[in-house]
Amino acid sequence: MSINIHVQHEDFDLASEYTSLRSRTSKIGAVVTFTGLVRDFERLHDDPTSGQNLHTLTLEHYPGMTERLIAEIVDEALQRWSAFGVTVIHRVGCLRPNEQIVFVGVTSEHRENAFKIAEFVMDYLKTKATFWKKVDLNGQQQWIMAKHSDTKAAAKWTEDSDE
Amino acid sequence: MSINIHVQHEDFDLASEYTSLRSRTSKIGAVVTFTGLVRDFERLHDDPTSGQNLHTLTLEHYPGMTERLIAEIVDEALQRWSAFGVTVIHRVGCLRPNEQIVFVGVTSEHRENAFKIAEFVMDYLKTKATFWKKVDLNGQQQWIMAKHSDTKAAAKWTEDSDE
Amino acid sequence: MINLLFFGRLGDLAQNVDHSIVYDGQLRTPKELVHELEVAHPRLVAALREPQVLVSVNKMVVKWDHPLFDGDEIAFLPPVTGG
Amino acid sequence: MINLLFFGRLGDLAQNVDHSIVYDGQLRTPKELVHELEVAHPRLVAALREPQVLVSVNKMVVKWDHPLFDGDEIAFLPPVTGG
Repeated sequence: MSINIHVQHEDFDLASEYTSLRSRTSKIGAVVTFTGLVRDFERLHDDPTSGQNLHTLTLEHYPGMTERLIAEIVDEALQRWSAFGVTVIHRVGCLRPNEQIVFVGVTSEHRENAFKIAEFVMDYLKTKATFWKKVDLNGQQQWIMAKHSDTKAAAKWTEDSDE
Repeated sequence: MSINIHVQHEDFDLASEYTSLRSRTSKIGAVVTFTGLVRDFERLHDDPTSGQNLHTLTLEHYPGMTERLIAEIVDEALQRWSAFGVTVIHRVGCLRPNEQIVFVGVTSEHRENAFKIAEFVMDYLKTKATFWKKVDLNGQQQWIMAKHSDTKAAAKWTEDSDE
Repeated sequence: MINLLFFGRLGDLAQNVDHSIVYDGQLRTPKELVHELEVAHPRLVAALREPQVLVSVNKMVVKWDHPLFDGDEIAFLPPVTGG
Repeated sequence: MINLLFFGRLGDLAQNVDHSIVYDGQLRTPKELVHELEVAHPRLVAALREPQVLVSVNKMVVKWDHPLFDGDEIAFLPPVTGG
């Protein structure tokens, strides 16, 4: 097992992460990657009509606590499903639309585990890891509110242990 | 919406596919990729103890029918979940361990749809698309049997329409 | 002319089968085609009759009593194993 | 010395708050700390008391009556929005 967790301002390169994940064992049958991008608009609430043009997105985090919480999320995923490698990269600082913001990559023997782990880690990253987003919408700075849909997404893993 | 389906002998490049998928709209918030690799052993049945070393894997398909069936699978996925782009690449011919065999890439506004579509397409590719695998295990050629676990994986999408 | 295609392990068993059949004007079905192969190719026919084998006509999966016409392409498809 | 950290929108509201407090030897809790800020920083305290705000001591989330000791790092955490 190889777990890599990075919280960084620098951008990341999907191809490098993929190559690194693949290289670890010849037993890998499945590689799942999730990449989150900064959209050019932001819905400030769950209201689908509230979208506004986004100029920049600034991510703050709690250094030290964030990395530990991500490690806990990955550990919990690996207690449920087996994998060969998990890489999590989350960017912080000021980002612009279309930039990469978060990466989760998982290698496993069979596809189901890799999909489940990637989805589980993303759901919990959104609801447990100490990141806060501030948006600049046409010059107006505003902290993003937590989304009910994210809380619901994380809750599904506890409601249905078969998932 | 942009759908790309390729059945080809040539290898594919994850980074190119990712760049191409990302480039289509600035509304993309999520990119999910699945890459299947040739493992260096093959379980001929669902028996987990039956693994044998694999020298080569040969994929046969039914040209014309395969592409149409993959397009139907993607269409069915897109009736359930929305996306900006879906790319499916499946290799055929003789492959060696660690080679890439299949790629599914999906872009969407939110992560859940991209994950669902990628997983749905993979489950149905395994059970509906006209590919047949033959393995060379230490010089002995053998056709792979369909796996019960794959049939079960595809069935889950019809049993539970909430998925 | 009717063209026959055999995929996967069916292809190995069908190596000595004529893959083109002159269409004789009579209405035939995939089921009847298989029956006609039985004496010369008993192992192939046993494999074709396994319940998971599907038959397609012109790249569409059909029932075994689907009527065949001149120019049709008949394919015999064992359970698929791609992905 | 006890260090205070305020994240997200709490940071904006806490710009005029002293982020280091001399530890006076008395057992205190995050709840008491917040109470002491109330007169000078009513808007901050109202935000700190919203039910979804969590408090951590030395990077572990704790209850609001968790005892504090010299050298502790107290952080106030609004609902997270990463990913």
